[in-house]
Parts: sequence; C-alpha cells; structure tokens
Amino acid sequence: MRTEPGVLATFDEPAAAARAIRSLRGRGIRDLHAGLPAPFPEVVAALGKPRSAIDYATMPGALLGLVLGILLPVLTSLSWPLVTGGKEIVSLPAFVVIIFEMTVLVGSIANLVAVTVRSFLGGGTGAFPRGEHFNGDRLAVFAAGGGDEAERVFREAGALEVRRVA
Amino acid sequence: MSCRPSIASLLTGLAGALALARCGERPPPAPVQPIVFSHRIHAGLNAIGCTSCHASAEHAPVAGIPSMDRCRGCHKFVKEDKDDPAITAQIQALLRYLDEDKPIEWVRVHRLPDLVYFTHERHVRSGVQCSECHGAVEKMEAARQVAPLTMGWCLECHRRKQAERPLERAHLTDCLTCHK
Amino acid sequence: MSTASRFRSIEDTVRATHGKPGAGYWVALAVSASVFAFGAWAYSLIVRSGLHWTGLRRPGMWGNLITDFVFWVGIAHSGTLISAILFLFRARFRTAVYRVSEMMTVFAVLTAGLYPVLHLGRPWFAYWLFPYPNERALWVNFRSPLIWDVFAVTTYLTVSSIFLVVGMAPDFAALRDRAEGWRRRLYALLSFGWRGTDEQWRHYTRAYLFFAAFATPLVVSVHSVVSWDFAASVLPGWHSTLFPPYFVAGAILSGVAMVITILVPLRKAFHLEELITQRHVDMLCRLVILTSTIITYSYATEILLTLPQPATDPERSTFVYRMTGDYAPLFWLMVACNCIGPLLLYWRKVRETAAALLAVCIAVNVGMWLERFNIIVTSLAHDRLPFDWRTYVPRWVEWAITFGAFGWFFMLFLVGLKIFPSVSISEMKEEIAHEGALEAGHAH
Amino acid sequence: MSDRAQGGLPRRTFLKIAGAAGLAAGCSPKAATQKLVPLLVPPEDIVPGVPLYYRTVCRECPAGCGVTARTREGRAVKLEGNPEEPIGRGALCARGQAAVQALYHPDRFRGPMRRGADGRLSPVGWDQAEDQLAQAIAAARARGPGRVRLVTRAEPGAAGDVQRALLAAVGGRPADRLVLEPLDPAPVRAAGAALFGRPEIPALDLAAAHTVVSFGADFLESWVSPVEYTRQFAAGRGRIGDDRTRLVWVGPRLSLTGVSADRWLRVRSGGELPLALGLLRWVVDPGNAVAGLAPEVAALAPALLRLSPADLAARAGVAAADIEGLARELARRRPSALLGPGPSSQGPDATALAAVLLLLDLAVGNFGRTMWYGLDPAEEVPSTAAEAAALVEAMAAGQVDVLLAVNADPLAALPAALKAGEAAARVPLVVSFALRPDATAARAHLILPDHHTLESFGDVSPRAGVLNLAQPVMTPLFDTRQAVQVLLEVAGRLQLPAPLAPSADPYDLLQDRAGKRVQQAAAGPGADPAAAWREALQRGGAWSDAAPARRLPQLARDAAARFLALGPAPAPAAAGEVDLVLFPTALHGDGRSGELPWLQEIPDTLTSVSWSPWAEISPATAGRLGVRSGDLLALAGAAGRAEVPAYVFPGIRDDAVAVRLGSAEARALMPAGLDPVSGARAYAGSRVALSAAGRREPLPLLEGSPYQHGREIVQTVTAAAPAARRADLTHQMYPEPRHPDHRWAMAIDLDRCTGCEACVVACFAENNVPVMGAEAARMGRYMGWLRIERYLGDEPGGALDVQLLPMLCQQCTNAPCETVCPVYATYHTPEGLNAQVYNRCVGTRYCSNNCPYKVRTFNWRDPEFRAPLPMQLNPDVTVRSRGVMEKCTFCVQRIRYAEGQARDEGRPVADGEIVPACAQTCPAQAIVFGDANDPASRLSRAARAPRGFRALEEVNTQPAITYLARVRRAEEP
Repeated sequence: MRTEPGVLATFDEPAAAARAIRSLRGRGIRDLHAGLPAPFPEVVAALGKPRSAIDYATMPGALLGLVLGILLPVLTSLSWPLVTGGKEIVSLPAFVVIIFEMTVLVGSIANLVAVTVRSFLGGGTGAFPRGEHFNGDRLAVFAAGGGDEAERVFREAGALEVRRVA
Repeated sequence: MSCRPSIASLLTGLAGALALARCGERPPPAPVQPIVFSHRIHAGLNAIGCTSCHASAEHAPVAGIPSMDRCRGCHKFVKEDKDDPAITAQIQALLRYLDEDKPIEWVRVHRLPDLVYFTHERHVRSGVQCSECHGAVEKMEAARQVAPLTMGWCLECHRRKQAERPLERAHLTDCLTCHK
Repeated sequence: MSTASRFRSIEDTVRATHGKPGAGYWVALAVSASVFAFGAWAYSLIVRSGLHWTGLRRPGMWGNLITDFVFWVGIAHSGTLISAILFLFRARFRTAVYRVSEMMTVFAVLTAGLYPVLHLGRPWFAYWLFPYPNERALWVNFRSPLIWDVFAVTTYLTVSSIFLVVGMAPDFAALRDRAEGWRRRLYALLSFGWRGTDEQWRHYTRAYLFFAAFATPLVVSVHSVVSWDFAASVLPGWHSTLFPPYFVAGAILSGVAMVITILVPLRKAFHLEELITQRHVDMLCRLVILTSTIITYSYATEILLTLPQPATDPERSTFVYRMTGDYAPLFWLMVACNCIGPLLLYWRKVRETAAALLAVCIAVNVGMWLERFNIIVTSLAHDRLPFDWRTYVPRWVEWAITFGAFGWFFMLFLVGLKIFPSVSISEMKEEIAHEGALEAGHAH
Repeated sequence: MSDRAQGGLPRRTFLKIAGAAGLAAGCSPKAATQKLVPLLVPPEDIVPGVPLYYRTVCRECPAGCGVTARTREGRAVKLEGNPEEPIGRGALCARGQAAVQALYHPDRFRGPMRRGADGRLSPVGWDQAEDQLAQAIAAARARGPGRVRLVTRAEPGAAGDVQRALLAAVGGRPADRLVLEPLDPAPVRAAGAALFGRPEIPALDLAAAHTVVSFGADFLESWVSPVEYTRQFAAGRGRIGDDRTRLVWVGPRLSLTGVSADRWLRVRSGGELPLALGLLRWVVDPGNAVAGLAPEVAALAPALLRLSPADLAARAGVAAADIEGLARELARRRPSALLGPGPSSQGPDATALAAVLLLLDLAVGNFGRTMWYGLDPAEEVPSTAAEAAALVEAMAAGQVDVLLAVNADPLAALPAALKAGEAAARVPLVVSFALRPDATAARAHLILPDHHTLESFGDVSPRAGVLNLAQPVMTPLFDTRQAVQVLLEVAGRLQLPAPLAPSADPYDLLQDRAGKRVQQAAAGPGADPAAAWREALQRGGAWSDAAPARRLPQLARDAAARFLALGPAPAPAAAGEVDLVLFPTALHGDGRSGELPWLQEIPDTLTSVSWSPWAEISPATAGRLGVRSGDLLALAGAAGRAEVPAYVFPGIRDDAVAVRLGSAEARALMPAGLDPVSGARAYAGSRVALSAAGRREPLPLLEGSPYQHGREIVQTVTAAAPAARRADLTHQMYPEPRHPDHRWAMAIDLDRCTGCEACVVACFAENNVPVMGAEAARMGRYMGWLRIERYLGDEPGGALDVQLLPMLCQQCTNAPCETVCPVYATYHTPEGLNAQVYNRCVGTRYCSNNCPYKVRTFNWRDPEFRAPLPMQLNPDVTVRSRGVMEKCTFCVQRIRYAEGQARDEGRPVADGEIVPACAQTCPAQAIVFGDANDPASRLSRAARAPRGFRALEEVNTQPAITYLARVRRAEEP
C-alpha cells in the first residue's frame, strides 16, 4: 500500500462529494479515491471506475463444484458397486441434488475467497490514506497527488474540511 | 461393533476418521505370556508344522490351540536343553503345569471382533499361507500380531484375489462374506 | 435534518441495542439456557441407554425429533428468502428486517442440524454419513435422500453463514470506529479490516450480488430435498410429487411468521420503531397470507386427488385416517392455524395490534409443527399392512428435547442480538442518502 | 457389537459356569485381554467352531418326538426334529424347541437343597439328601402301604419301571404312583374299553382321511401328538380338487386348529354330544340309505331314531340342516376321521361323546383306514383326575408321609378347587425333583434337582414299534442328578431284599432295558446286536413299523346302548352366566413348560397376546358388558373366581368365555367335576358369572387392525377360481439386478400353515433374537423376525374369515429399505439376499419406515440374556447391540455353511441342502426354500403354482417369497 501525498476532503452529503469528484476529473485530476459508509451510487458513478471483475473467480469456482459434484457420487459408487433397491449403480437422477449442492457450495466459497482478497484484510484500500476511517456519518474523497487546485475544488463543492496528507 | 462413543466419534469428519484409521493400523506389541513359549525354537529350529499344533486350522473356523496333552506328547521326552539353562528353566515351568494337570492360560494374540465371520478353514484351503496373516512366526520368540487385522487390510487382499478371477470370486467383496 | 445526523442517529439506535442488558434480557437468557440444559440432559439419557426412552415403536420409527428437524429447517428459510430473493427483486422493504431474519436463519440451521444426529440409534457414528476416505474403503450411499440432506443442510449452513458474516462486515467497521475495549477488538476482527473505500465497495457489492444469486436457488432446493426424505419413499402419505413446492411454501410461511414473532417484540424492546416501521411488518404479513394460501391449496390438492380413489386404496385410507383417525384433532388444529388464522391478517387492525399479530404468527408456527408431525406420524401409523398399524405418542424425553431446541435457538439469538447489528447500518444509510437525493430533487 | 450385549457376557458366564476349556477360541473375541485356555485332554470330535449333533428325545409332552440337538463347543444351542424318527419326522413344535431354554433357565437349581426350620432353602450334599429321603421312606414303609406317594409325568420307559419297582419294594400299591397328564384323553380310552374292550388311543393316519371332523380336539396344537397329526393333515392340503383333506371344527370357540378348518360348527359348550348323536342318527337312518354301513352300527338305528333331530339340533345350538350337511359329507367322503373330545369339549359326558364318535368312525368304515387300535403300548396309562383327587384327599387326611414329585408339578396342575396346596402342607416330607422352582418345589422340604432331558439317558416308547432313546448332549451344567439314579440310590439305602436294578447308573439302566430290546430285535443270523445298539443310539432310537392290527375292533354286544341316550337338557344359564371354555394352546399346552422366555414372548397366534393371560369374549358379550380388549373381566364360577383382561374375539359364541389352560387364572376357575365314566376332568360343562371388573390392564397385543380393510392382502382360491390375482408389473423402469449363480427364495403354503408358531421359536433360537419382556411387548417392541399376521376378516363387524400370513423379510429384489440407507448398511447381495450389515448400521430407521412389510425390528435398548441363557446363543450370529436395525436373513449363516461345504467338496449346492430354521422345523412342511435360478428346484416348482401370489405385489418390490393361497372349500352340494 503506497501512501502518496494528496488532498483529503470530507463531506456529509454524497451529492456534494459526487459534484467535487466530477469537477476534479474534469480538471484532469483522475487519481481519486473515496471512503464511504455506504456504497452511494452517485459517488461510485462519479468515480466512474470499471465494474468489478470478481466474476472471474466465482464462475470457475462454481464450475469446479459442478465437476466435483458429478465425480464424487459417480466414482465412489463405482469404487465398491453395491446394488440397492434394484437401482442402477450410477443413477444420475439421484445424484442431481449432490451436483447442485456442490456447485453452490464451492461457488460461494470461491466467491468468498475472491471478495476477501479484493475487499477484506487490507485489500482494495488502494492509495487511500491509512488510519483514515469513514464508516460513520461522513464520507471522504482523496485526490492523490492533488495540490492547491484540488483544495479549491473541494472547498467550492462544499467540503466540511480539507487537508493535505503528506 | 463398539457401542460406546469412541474418541473418534466426537470429532466427526475427515480428520478424526483418518486418525481413527491410523491408530487402527498399528498392531499391538507382543503380550507377556505365562511361560515363554518360543515359536522360533518349535516352528523354526525344529521345523514343526503349524497344523501339527494348531490342528483344526484346515477343517474348522478356528485354528485351535494345542491341548496340554499335545505338549506332553513331546515334552515327555524333551525335559531340558543341554546348552541353554534358560530354556531348560522354561521347560521346567511347562513340566510343572503338566504335573499339576493345570492348563496354561495363554494371552490371546490375534483377535477379530465378533461382528466378523472368519474361518481359518476357508483361507487355508484356498491356499493362503499362514505367514500371510501371522507373519514369520518361526522367527519370533514370542508370537505377536504383525498384521493390523483391520477391514481395510483384509479387503486389500480380498480385492487382489478377486482381481485374479473376477467372475467366480465376486463374493470376495460381498459384505456378508465376512460380516455376520 | 442533515443526512449526516440521520446517519449518526441510525448508528446510535443500533448501538443502543448493544447497551447494558436489562433484567428482562437476563431473565429471557436464563430461561432459554436452562430449558436447553434440561433438553440436553434428557438427550443424555438416550445416549446412555438407547431410544427406548422415546415413544417410538414399529411402525412409527420417526416422531418428534424428525418433526423438529423439518420444522427448524423450515424456520431457517425466511432469512435467506428475505435477504437474498428480495434483494434480487430490489424489494426495498427488506433492508430494515433482513439482518434479523438472516441471524434467525443461521441459528435455526444450527438447531435443525442437531436433529439428524440426535435421532440416530448410534449417534457416535454420525460421521459415517459424510463421504470421507477411510481405511474401510467405504463410502456413503448417494442414492439415499438422507445423504442429500447431509449435503443440502451443510451447504445451506455454510452459505447462509457466509452471507450473514460478509453482510455484517461494513456495519462492524462502523461500530468498530465508535466502540472501545473488547467490543472494539471484536468488531475490528469481525470487520476484516474493512475501511469502506470505493475500491472495497466496488468488489463487495458485486460479490454480495453473487451470494444472493447462489442463495436464492439454494433456499428453494434445501426444503425440496427435505421433502424428498419423505417423497422418495414408498409410504402412502409420503410418496407425493407435490411435496417440494408444498414444503418450500410451508417453510417460508413458518419462517416469515417466526420473523414477525421475533421482530415485533424486538422493535418494542430496542425502540427500533423508526427503522422497522409498520410498513415493513405489513409487507411481511402479505408474505404470510400469500404462502398460507399456497399451503391451503396444497392440502386441498392432496386430499381432493386421493378421495376419488376406491376405499381400499392405502393412499386414500391414509388421508381419511389423517382427517378422521386418532390424530384428527391435530389435523384440524393444523388447518385452523395454517389456513384460517393467517386470513385474519387481511385486517389492518390485526396487523397493527402487536398481541393479535403475535397470536396469529405463533399459531402459524404451532400449525406448521403439527403439519410435519401429521405428515410423518399419521402416514407411518397407517401403512399398507393393517396388522401392523400402531399409533405413536411422544414421551416426555422427546418433548424435553423439542423444547430444549427452542431454548438453544433463543439462547443463541439473545447473545447474537448483543453483538451483531440487528439492522443493517450501511444499507439503511444508503436508503437515507437515496431518499435525501429524492427530496433534494423535489426541492429544486 | 457391544461388550455387554454379547461376546463378553456369554463367554465369561460360560467359563464361570462350565469351566470348559478351549471355548474362548470358539466364542467371539471381545473382552480387553483374553485368555486362551487349552484343554488338558482334547475330547475327540469336539472341534471349536464346528457343530456336533446328538440324537435324543423330546419330553415336553407325551408325544415323545425324536430330537436332534445341535451342539457347539460342547453346549446345546438348538433343538431340531429327528428326521429318521417316525413321529416327528424332523419337525419339532414350539414347546419342543423351547426345551433348551429350560436347560439354560437362569432359575435352575444349582444343586440339592433342603428346607430348614426357618422355611428357607439351603444347599445340602447329595448323600445327606438321599439319606434323609431313604430314612423317611423307610419310616413311612413301616407305617403301612400308601404312606409313600409318587407323582410323575408319563414315563413309558425305564424311568417308569424304576418308579413302580421302588414303590412296590416299599410295599406300595400301583395306585400310589400318580401319573399326571392333565390333557390325556382318558374318555377316548374309556370309550374304547367300553365299546371294543380296547382301553387305547387309536393311532391315526389323517393323511388318508378325506374329511376330518374334530369335536374340540386341538390336534394341530396340543392334542395327543400334534406334530405327527399336523404332518399327516398337511399331506392332504395344498390341493385344489375334491381330494383335498377337509377339516370341520366343532366347538363353541374357534381354536387355532379351527382356523385350519373349512367349516366351523358353532355348537354351544356341551352341544358336541347332541351333534355327534345327530350325525350318527342321520347316518344310520335307513331313510337316508347310507351305503356300506357297518352292520353292527346300523343295528343301533332303533335306539337312535328315538332321538328327534330337531331336539338334537336345539341342544347342539346349530341348525338341523348343518348336522345333516355334515352327515351327508361323512357318508360321501370316505374314509374320514372324527376326533374328540379334546380339553375344550371334555365335559361330564366326555366318554359318551368319545363313544359316539368311535361308533361314527366304525359306521363309515374309518377303522383300518384312518385309525387303528393296537399301536398304543398302553404301558403307561396316565392316572385319571379321580385318582388325582383321591391323592389330594389322602394328603389332606394326613395319610401320606412322603410325596415325591418327579417331573410333575401337581400343585400347579391340579385345580385350585382341590386345595392341593393345603393338602401338601400336611405331608411331612414333600420331595421335588424339579429343575427350577415351581409350585410344588415351593412347598417341598427336599429338592433333588433332576438333570434336564438334554443331560440325561432314557428311553421313551410312545407307540408300539417306536423306541426313542434319550442321551446327554452335553455335560450337566449344575450339580444335578438324574431322578432315576436318585431313586435307585435311595432304594439302595433301604435294606431291600434285592436291588431294584443291577446298577444305579442311568446308562446301564438304559442298556439293561432298551439295549436288550434293540439287541433282541437285531438278533438273528449274521446280525451284530452290539452294532445295532450303537446305531440305535446314533440314530436316536430303534423303529420297527409294527403292523397295526388290521382286523376291525369288535363292538361288544349292547355296549353302545348306554351312550345313545341324552341326559336331561342343561338348565338355562342364569343372567350374566356364560359357559366356561378352557383350552390349551400350541405354545403352552397344559402349561407344564412353565414360563419359558420364548413361549412368553411369542404372541398367541389367534389373539396376538403375549406375556399375559386373557379371556376371550364375543363382540356382543363385550358390548353387553361395555368392555373392550384390555379391560379386566371378573369371572366367578362354582370352583373359584379370577380377574382376567378381556380380549374381544369374534371367534367365540356369545354365551361363552374362554381362558387358556395352564394359566393361574384357568387353574382358579377349573371345575373339580369329572366325567364319571372315565374319571377324567370335566374341563367343559361349567358356567361362570361374567362381569366387568371396572379396571383396565392393557394387553400386550401384536396386532394393529385385525382386518384386511378390503386390501386383499391374504388371498384365497377356490376350485372354481384356482388362480391367485397377480399385479401387472410389465412396465419396469430399471432392468432387474442379475443374480449370477443363486437367487435364494422361499414359498409358503398358506393352505398348509396352521399357525403353530414352531417356525417363530426356531427363528428365535437360530438367530439370537432377544426376548425383551412384557413392558416392551406392551409398548409394541416385539423383536421377532418372523411373525404370523392373523386377519379376522375383511371389515370390522364383517364375516369371520380368519387368514394367517407368516410375515418375514421378503428379501425383495427392489427393496425399498436399501435405497434409503445412507451408509449401505443394507443392500442387495449377488445371491438375492437383502443383507443387513449390523456393524455398519447407524440407526436412522428409515429402512423400517420404507419397508411395506414392516419386518425390520430396531434394538431400542441392549438385549439382556441372563446367565446361563447366553450359552444357548448361536455363535454364528452376532447379538445385535442397541441402536441397530435387524431382520430376517434367510438364515444366511446356514447358507454360508452349506456353500462352504459344497466348495470343500467341489460341487454345486444341492437343492434342499440349505434349509432355514423356520422351514426346517415346520411340522406342516408349509415352507419351501431354494434357488429360484434353478427352474427344477423344489422352490421354483412350488412358486410356479397358480395359487402363488406375492404380498403387496403392486408395490413392485419383487419379493423373493411366494405365498400359495389358501384354498377355500367348495360349497357342499
């Protein structure tokens, strides 16, 4: 996690923050980060970052589950074939449940791993200044490498406080 | 089958069960017998065949342990070991039993749980060597269990034999072949 | 009132629920704990000398314990339904209530999961029900519905727990920032280093969507699988293709009823009125009415389809027995609780008076328990060979275990309330910001 | 399984008790560390793990069937019939098999005991005990004849001789020896004596009879020789046509024998004689022109025609048409057999009834075709009830100094009204030879426990030409001594002029009598008597088919006349009074085998009651009294009163109540009255006042609903419609599993099955099925693998149509129980068995829920086998621990054994080589077991019969068991 100097501004209205972000980006200051108590759509939209690519972890996970779900019952039934109730040794209809449950299970676990890596345990904090928390009643926008211009824009947008972060 | 919750029953799932399997596989050490009977001397040096003492192995479920009469048969004459006083001492101990007409209470070495239907006859007749399960007894001083005698161990052999003639040996992996 | 101050007030209300517990709380906790303890002791009798303590006997090999299992799995349903399905449908009213119902789900599954083990003849071999490589080279019979159960229930427990924990992380972060002492440390742990950067939110919201997407079919599947425990058999009264939807609807009915049963006192006790409003309650009541009508339909179908059969048909005989035989009173009580009772919720008066609302919802839960009891017990008591017909009456040990489970559930719940945020803070904030934006829009 | 449940306890107990060596090797290992105790000298032919068979004889009833005892490691584990022996022919009834539990009964006396001044029993040495007895006898002898009395069961052999000799030696009269056989049909002997001068029970061949009419003679349960009669009777069943043996049951109550009947004539109690006279009258009526009538009987016509049919019918309580119909049948279907009376019809006019029946037999020419005189050795004619009463009087009058009770329990067998207990209190020395505490032993001053039959030598000749030999199958368990030996040793201590026998050793005694006979029989050129004797011991006896006297019995002049008149009509019953019917059952007989666990645990076939006495009343009576099954009834008769739980049973007349003989209640109610001619006890002919006691004592019932509710579970066929209904199973979802070499299957002929429960006892014995006790039975936790389902009819209140369905695991091809087991504890073996692997079972009990036949039993708690009962456990079968499911295995251990044998001899398993315990012991041979893969096997042929159907076939479980539908009688023209 690199910490680079920049300007940190706090707001109490998501709308205001969104306004500031938009004008900053208009001025070419693009390295922006926000700290949000909730995923306010307007702010997220203003930052205009691409959609999360977490799918690329979840989908393979689900597929793996699917394969395991097929292999487990089939292979174990064949490893010691015992006839029960005059049914086939490999009776897929009966295995569908297992296949489905395994898909969901492994899929969600993959999903969990992915989100843990990207959003938890210090993941995904990017350049946002360490030690700064905005889970409460305020939200903050950090302009990495921003200077006086950034300060001015923030003030215009109606930031509650604006300060430099070394 | 054990009715008391074993330790393994408390921790369910893979880890616990594998642990269980492990401890099942370690055969116990040789027990202390009332008198030191040396299979090495009898079966090894003197090359006495297994079934000449364990008489019913070929025609009964249990191999049987030799009667005191059978011991007497030889030890009527063999009363000492010229060059090993230790052995003589043991023979004396045996002779005391014989004089008092008391049976020797051997400590059991090989045990299968009651839920298993095992017959020596079937195994011996189908050409399984005694040593395959009991090890090189003729090299042992005190008989000890060498094979784990666990289901997996039995099964390993049964599967091997079955693979030789899959069709007529299908029953080798049928549960009821070994479980009663 | 500025957005920020409303944010703060939300946090305050939620933090208030974590305040020093009053006498009432301790009494409730003590009661549920001791009920649980008694149930546990009663069960120890069975472990020590066998199931002869129960009223079970051929042909009634299943009774209270399995009834309880199905009942609790059912309870577990509403949670994921409300949080996941309604999330996908963007039903905003869920926001205020989904956290409580999710907590309920997890605790209910934890309760339900006990029973399959408890009812075993040799519970110390319960681990044999899991497929694990073992020295005996033995696996499980994947053709058995009971194995489907093992997979369904464990999967459901895992996924719904993940769903709950992940969903709470941002809230824990919010609480962490304002807490001191052990709470701060605990919340720091539970928030998994959440800092609420846009980056984190970006992946988080996406992942949350997927969890919801996974959980939704899972909810439907789990109770279908449970229903197959019966439907896959050849027993008249069990062997029915109607069971899966019928069971799922029933599960949701009992679950939502349970949510209301818990929410109504909760919002009183913790003054969550402005977060959990009457509107939320009304929406839940609609769910109850909807599912209750589905249930009524299922009952009717089952009966009406079998009655035309010849009188000698075992299927028909079983249903007639259910309605007129030894257990008839239970059957009609069930109908009253599940089919008639919920209709009262059409009246606003009933929905708004806590006592009446509670009465209806508790009645529904009693009714749903009876439904499972009727399905299991009456069918078994009246199988194909009349010579073997025999009734089953639960003994005190079984009742002790049944109520012990309620003790266990509420014990967990009460503890949970004091640690978990019982309303989703972050989503409430989002709501408010959203409304704020709308107002701003109107202002201009 | 659990240490407590089996293995451990049995073995330890056994070592303690028997101290036998080398056993641990044979028994299952389980205890923590085990000792292997070698034998000092190995007994030849006892190989641990290999069964060893001995032939001996059953003494549970006077029939005296031959027995094969299977022993393991020197202990008897199971009793089966002796296939060579002409009476049992390899079959053994429920009581016979239960004898092994008397051997291992936990309450058995460990040795001789003497009652001290404090009234408590204390061990005593044999010498002292015999001395005391000898002195007492010597003293009594000095005081004149009749001071020493001996009560015994019928001992047609050396034992009897010794008893007689001893009494004679001490100056006793023959009458001083009371042979106590409560159910002996003395009236039949008396009638035979009066009519033909033959005081015998005619030998029967029911196989030859086209119609059997039983006047209360429960010949399929306990009457005279049930196993033999069942086999003979069954031989004529299982056919569709007119040659099928038909059975007509006459009596106020439908007994289990009556269930096998094609027709039940509900005469009122005491109506048997009028009915019989009605039949005789019709037959001899010249107007009916019955052809081939025995002239001497035809000559009785004048006397008989004086009786009015209407009056007879009224007295019998049946329609005159029924009497005529039956008479026609007797005239048409010859030969036939008319049997009776039996306990339930043995009233004050029993001899008259017996006589009329014999006359009927004579009239229609049954003698020489279905029955013969001359085969009853009559060497041990049981004493009459009159003699028993006389003994009790003598005892009460203080005229008896020494009372010896040998294998007899007079205090329990005689009616309470006789007050035998009080009388015994006046006898200075009561000596009981009982094996375990009984009523007499409770009052005995000296207890000299006898060996069990399985521990003793002896000989029994139940019939001319049949000599069955008893020999020990194992070393005695306790410090007991065989009664004959004790008597001889006691005699030895009296200064007698000559010893009673050369030696007191039972074996010498056996050789001295039976041995001599056999060797004489074998004598002749080139014969080796010694070998003959050895062979006789090996085979369990010596049997010569003594040609019965072919010449017909001669009717003594005017002997018949006295039996052809009817006494005055019985007084009408007072309000609330009903006829008392006392009946024996297949499981308990006269009750002598006492409270053996199996006989207690196994439900009575007709009522499904276990562990409790019951009183049968008709639904109408129940309605009148306002009671339902389980409510206590108060029965008050002239003899005494008793309270018994009611069982509402449509198979009994409204004017009667029925109580099982052998129960304390029956004893209390048993009338002291006699049949004056024969001196036999008049079990029938008394009335009791019936009222509700107002209390309830729920009966342990096995039955749920006794009605089929229109489901046609048990099918019947008629000559008109000879094929059973089969479900259409042409559309199958899966291919049927292949059974490469064998597919074990079973066929059960419902037309032969009499519901005698012998198979159930065999199953208990073979498979270590636990006895759980009365509480469990009341709770419905009966553990039997095989139960006989009994349906009373189609709908409650409908026509009475009793059907029996032996229900055991159907070993389905598509077994519903298998698919639902999560751990493969139950599955389908390649040989078609539905296997249950106990040690894999976790106890979800889903299999039982999904079993349409509900044949799986669950171990709700650990079974308990009180020592030394564990010694009976079959080592080839585990004892299941609590929490696991169990069920019928088709005796897989026997299958395994036979397959092993075959493999050793390098040959395929032969058809009929494998016989499950139930099939082995079935006296009616109703059960056939075999390989369904072999189209030529006996099983396949039986199962192909058009009568064949499968239980609940529509469920498509494809059972391995085929039931052969019972044949309904074609209506009489």
